[in-house]
Amino acid sequence: MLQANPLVQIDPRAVRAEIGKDRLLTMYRKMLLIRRFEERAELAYKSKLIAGFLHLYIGQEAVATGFFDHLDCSRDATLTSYRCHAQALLAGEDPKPLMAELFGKSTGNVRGKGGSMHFFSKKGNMLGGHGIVGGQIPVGTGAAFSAKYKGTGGVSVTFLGDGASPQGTFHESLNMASLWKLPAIYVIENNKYGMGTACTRAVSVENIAAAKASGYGMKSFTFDGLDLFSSWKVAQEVVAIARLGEPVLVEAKTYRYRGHSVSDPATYRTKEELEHYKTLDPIERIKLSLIDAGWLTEAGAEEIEEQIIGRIREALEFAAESPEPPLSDLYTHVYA
Amino acid sequence: MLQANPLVQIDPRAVRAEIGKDRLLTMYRKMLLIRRFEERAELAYKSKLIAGFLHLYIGQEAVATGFFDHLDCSRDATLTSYRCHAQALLAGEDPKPLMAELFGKSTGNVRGKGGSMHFFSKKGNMLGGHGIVGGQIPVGTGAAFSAKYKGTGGVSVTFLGDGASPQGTFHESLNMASLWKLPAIYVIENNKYGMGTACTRAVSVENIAAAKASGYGMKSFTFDGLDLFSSWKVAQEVVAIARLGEPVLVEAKTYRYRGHSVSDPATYRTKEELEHYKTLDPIERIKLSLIDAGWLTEAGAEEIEEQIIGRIREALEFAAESPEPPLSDLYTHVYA
Amino acid sequence: MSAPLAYPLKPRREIDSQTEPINGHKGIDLGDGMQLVSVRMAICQALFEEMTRDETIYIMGEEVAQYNGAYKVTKGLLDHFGAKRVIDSPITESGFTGLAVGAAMTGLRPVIEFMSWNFSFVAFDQIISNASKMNYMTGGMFPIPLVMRGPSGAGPRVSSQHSHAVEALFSHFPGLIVVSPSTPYDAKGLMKTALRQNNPVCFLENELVYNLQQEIPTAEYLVPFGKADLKREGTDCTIVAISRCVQWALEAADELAKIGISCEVLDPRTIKPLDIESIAASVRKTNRCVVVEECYRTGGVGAEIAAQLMELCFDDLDAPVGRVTTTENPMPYAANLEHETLPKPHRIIAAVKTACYR
Amino acid sequence: MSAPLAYPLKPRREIDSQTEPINGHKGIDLGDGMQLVSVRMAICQALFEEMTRDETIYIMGEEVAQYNGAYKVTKGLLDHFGAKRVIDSPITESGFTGLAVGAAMTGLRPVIEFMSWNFSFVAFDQIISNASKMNYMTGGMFPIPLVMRGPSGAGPRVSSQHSHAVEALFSHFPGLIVVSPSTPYDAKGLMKTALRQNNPVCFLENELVYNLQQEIPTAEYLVPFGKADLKREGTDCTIVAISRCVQWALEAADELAKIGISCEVLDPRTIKPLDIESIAASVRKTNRCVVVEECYRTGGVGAEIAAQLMELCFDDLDAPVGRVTTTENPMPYAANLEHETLPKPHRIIAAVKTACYR
Ligand SMILES: Cc1ncc(C[n+]2csc(CCOP(=O)(O)OP(=O)(O)O)c2C)c(N)n1
Ligand SMILES: Cc1ncc(C[n+]2csc(CCOP(=O)(O)OP(=O)(O)O)c2C)c(N)n1
Ligand SMILES: [Mg+2]
Ligand SMILES: [Mg+2]
Repeated sequence: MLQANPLVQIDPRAVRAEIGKDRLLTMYRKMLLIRRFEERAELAYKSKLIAGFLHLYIGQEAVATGFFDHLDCSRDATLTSYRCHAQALLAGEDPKPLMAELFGKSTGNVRGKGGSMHFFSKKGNMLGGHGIVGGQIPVGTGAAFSAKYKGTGGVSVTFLGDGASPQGTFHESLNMASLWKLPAIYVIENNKYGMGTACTRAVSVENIAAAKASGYGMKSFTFDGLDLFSSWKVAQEVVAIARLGEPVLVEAKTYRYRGHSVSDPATYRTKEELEHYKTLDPIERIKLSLIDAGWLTEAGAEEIEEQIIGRIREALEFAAESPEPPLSDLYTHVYA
Repeated sequence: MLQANPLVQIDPRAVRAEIGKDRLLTMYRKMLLIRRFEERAELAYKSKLIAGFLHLYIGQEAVATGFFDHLDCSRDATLTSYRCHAQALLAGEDPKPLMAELFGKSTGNVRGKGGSMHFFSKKGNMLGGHGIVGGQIPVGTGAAFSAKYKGTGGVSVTFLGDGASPQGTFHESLNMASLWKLPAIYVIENNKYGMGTACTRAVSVENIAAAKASGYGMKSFTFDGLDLFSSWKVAQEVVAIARLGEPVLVEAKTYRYRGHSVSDPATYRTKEELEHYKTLDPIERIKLSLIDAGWLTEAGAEEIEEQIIGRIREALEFAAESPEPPLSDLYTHVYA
Repeated sequence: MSAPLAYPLKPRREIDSQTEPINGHKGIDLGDGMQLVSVRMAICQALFEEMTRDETIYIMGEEVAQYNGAYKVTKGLLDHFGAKRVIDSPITESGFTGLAVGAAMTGLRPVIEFMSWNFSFVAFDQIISNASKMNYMTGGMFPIPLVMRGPSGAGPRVSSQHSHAVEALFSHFPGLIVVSPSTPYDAKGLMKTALRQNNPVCFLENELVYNLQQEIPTAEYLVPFGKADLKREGTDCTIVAISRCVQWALEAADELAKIGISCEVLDPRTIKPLDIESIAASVRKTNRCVVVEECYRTGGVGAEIAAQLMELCFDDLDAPVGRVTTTENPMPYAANLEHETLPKPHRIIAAVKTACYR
Repeated sequence: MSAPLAYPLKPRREIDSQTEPINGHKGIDLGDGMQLVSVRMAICQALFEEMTRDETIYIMGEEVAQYNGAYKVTKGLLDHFGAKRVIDSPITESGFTGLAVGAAMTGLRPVIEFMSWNFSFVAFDQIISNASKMNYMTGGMFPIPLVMRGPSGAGPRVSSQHSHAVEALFSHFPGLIVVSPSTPYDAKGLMKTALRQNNPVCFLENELVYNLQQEIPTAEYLVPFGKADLKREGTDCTIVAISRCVQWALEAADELAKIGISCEVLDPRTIKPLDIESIAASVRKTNRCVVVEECYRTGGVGAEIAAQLMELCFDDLDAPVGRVTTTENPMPYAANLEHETLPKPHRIIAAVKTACYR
């Protein structure tokens, strides 16, 4: 059992050894892919190639990455808010259609109909990409219900923000999951803010998962979401619990380096705060740990970087060259 | 401080002494008035003088009665679900317009526009009478917000059913009340069922208030709702807490003797269960306690009974003789 | 348009509480391949047949299982299909609607019951933002086969928070199908169609129609979406009536016949898709139209039909399209006020007379 | 109907991010009793003036205080009125809407901001079951002085869950007032009226109109509910346009003038109550009408106006009432698809031509 006081405490070296070289390198690549994908998307937004809302996951990559590593996307479902790029990539979607989606092209992940907030993956069981705060929580509960109904052994992992946790759907979902013993995992990604509102001004308790879980007779875990090892270790435990048919509530203490969306200057927080969290960059730390373990060299890191940049460049080209959807698409898919 | 384990424990004789003869007799009269009002309404319903839904509070009278005894209806607000007859009487409404409302007459409490589910009291600050399960909970929170905003020193007491507690509005309200330190009291009347669904099949924890309160950093109390002394004592404490600007969550373990509404045969529960709870009748127990204290004689009880029956009879006559609303009332009050 | 009056609404026998079968889905066998059922039984039968055929269908809602449904529409389903597939839910409409959306995205075909459609307002966001848009916003990746059902319209004397008819409300939103059956035959056939297609369906029943009885075939049949049904033939005025209002329209038509006004009564059966062609065809014959519905007047179904008829029958209409609706006030409790609020026969008669300049 | 073009929409100066005052409520003084304001500033000014006048007004919503509003409409209000009256709420629309209903019942006059009206769907039950019915179902005992405001209609490229125009949706329900201003002058005057009456008001702003600028009086004025405003005079066709669509209608009218079609542009300003008399008077002159709105077509405001015009102007209409609306699909993200979905000038021009048989 993990020790929690209030954060789950892990031994990074032991966890690193448990993960092993290949798996850790894979996760590192994935986090970097997410980061670079979003950084380039941000630039493309500023060049007006992308429009609407663009919410970046930069800084939070370790949370989803640690969880997805324990999931079997052929039967485990995932979903999240509008801050959804990472999940789609982790669920196995190629950067090309995702970038094309941001560009509003016919080759996009959802044919140019959703944009940044609505990434999905059919093959990877990633159920979105949801724009209404709290709206995805019962949907994720439904995926867990399905898994139990069909006896697939699958679980669902529903990600939500700290700001979403006061929303009624959260409470309704926890009650159903607990009542019916659904294999449902709820991960609160507490990045300290819901838009410009500090979590402490919106949620009346500090440790959300710890405080709420007992209200539903559920287990809870709280961890350092900037640390991939903690994320991975907690995910390992909670996925196992959920597979046995028990819902779990999890809180990741994390941070977003960007504003709420690309158009938010984030003047509600101090430079010092941001700088402090930047020293804890989840990707940088894993890189150092890989080097420390002798599993990666600076040159190797450079090579990975280039490969990833190459993939993103291809994605940008693909997106730029793809055609807009035909106007005939307007009415397709209104009904199935 | 009250001791709770899991129910608040009180010394009935001590509480009786604290309440005193006059106050206890007054509460006894009120409970009996509520009971007889509803029994006669039930008969009138069966004679088709009343229609629509009719949800009776019979069995639960001690809960609201104990609470109202500590309230100053000129500044303290109350509200509840459709099971609202008792609250309107306790807030000071006369049985006549209330019965006329049930009859759908122009002299009714709300001019024949609401019926059984929508009793209100302007002078008594009783804010309804709400038909949507959970719908009244934020409204009660608003009344507490008002009291604080205006600095009246008032509190709000929002009653809700066990079945309403999973509804999202409950959770949203508790968070706001706790965050903003509103003088709000929430009383869950756990009568073991939401319609035909046993509470255990709808709510994933047994002691709702105790389990949920800590999720909001709130105090909670659970008590025997069939016992007026417990109700009164808990109300005394929580009203004092709320007046100091802190929300409280309360659960009354109670029971309704009738079906969910007059048209529900209540086949989902056993005769034995019903009989058991009937031996704990809150009104009967207070009568015995009054007699035991020497504050009431059988003859005195008879006299009270007759007075109350008299008032109800007058109310029935008033209702029967009152005219239907004029058709011109159809469009009045659509807008203020 | 199907042939009128194929199955009479005045059946040879009457079902009452004595003769009503224990299992809600079983009709009373009349021989000749016919059975007698109420609307309630017809819906239950459709659920029963489709749940038997398709294991991915489950039904969830408040009181649907052990209590057999607040209005007994799901009677016997728990006994037959078990607690895995017939599930009592907590009173969290938003929660179980969203749960159904998630289940629909992952291979199930949920049926949810709103004990009354009034309570769907609590779940409004899940219906609009999630169910109605999912297929579109995923470019067809995640269709939502979901049936949301329950009574809509005013129950008897249940006043303002419990009396909404929601046809107009939900048909405003692309992505939703809106079904409003008025007879046992239609209710069964439409429900079966609903359970075999892949869109979110608002299946709007009516408490005061549940007991309406009809002789219907025992053999399987479906009723397609988007096909109006002729409930009565006539020549002077087309009455388009929805759900419970069909009975009121037929009553009004009987009365009007006595003063020489012959009314055609059309039941669109599905409000979205709406069979405006059949309505227009009838209006081209009668040159007059009155729409009768339980929605409010402003932005009701009648407004939409009037607007479309203006486009399709501009030169055929001899009078403005009449609209008989719930009056523009929340439903009051008093009996006389409720009576005036509803689109009852006396108001239909007056509107048809106006349309006929009589 | 007020005089057309009393205050030109092409002001003498332009406010930009440099010149925009720190306090959202302050206009740029132009002398002569006139000031230059944007729609955003006009609304803020109305809030500021009324909050100054009436201590029972508070404003609550997500980001309205410290962030000055997601769209900066409440800029400066926290600084001036303090945290007691300008309150950031958690993301619980149902909760704070219900809270406002309770506050309104107990002597306050709440203003709540939906960061976007799309999020009001989460609060739908509180708006419909509580706010809209309370005064009626209490026989007038508890009126609800409540202003619910925020942007409605499609933001730029924000796709399906964020792009609803809710005029038709909320005007369906008796008990609600629905306001849709299109200019700074109207926005200020209508907001002040909203804050002085005792009904729940859905005050529907539009993100893409917030920056529209106009010279308006510095002296206090109110704009009454239920009075349409003539935005352009014309003789051949009446265009009824709502909110953002007013600008598109004016653009279309300019184009149409070039081919000899003279359009009258009417802005109803409040959708409920609706000034159908002014619309009908205009149609009696032009004999043609096109309604332009951002709601969906089915059951949109256009349907209601068409149905009412049929009743009032049956013999005056030379063509069916045209409806230019958001097309019948959830809003797609792609730029070209979004463009086709919205009721933009090219579609208005086409509809007017059709109405004029050109
Ligand atoms: C119901 C609803 N209300 C408001 C919004 C506007 N909004 C979008 S994101 C957001 C903040 C959410 O914060 P949090 O849940 O902490 O997630 P984060 O953005 O930090 O990942 C708000 C208020 C919305 N999309 N839906
Ligand atoms: C949102 C909503 N859903 C469903 C209903 C139907 N309904 C009315 S009362 C009730 C049960 C409520 O139970 P509980 O909260 O325990 O209160 P009690 O009746 O026991 O006092 C239900 C399901 C409703 N009125 N509103
Ligand atoms: Mg956050
Ligand atoms: Mg109960």
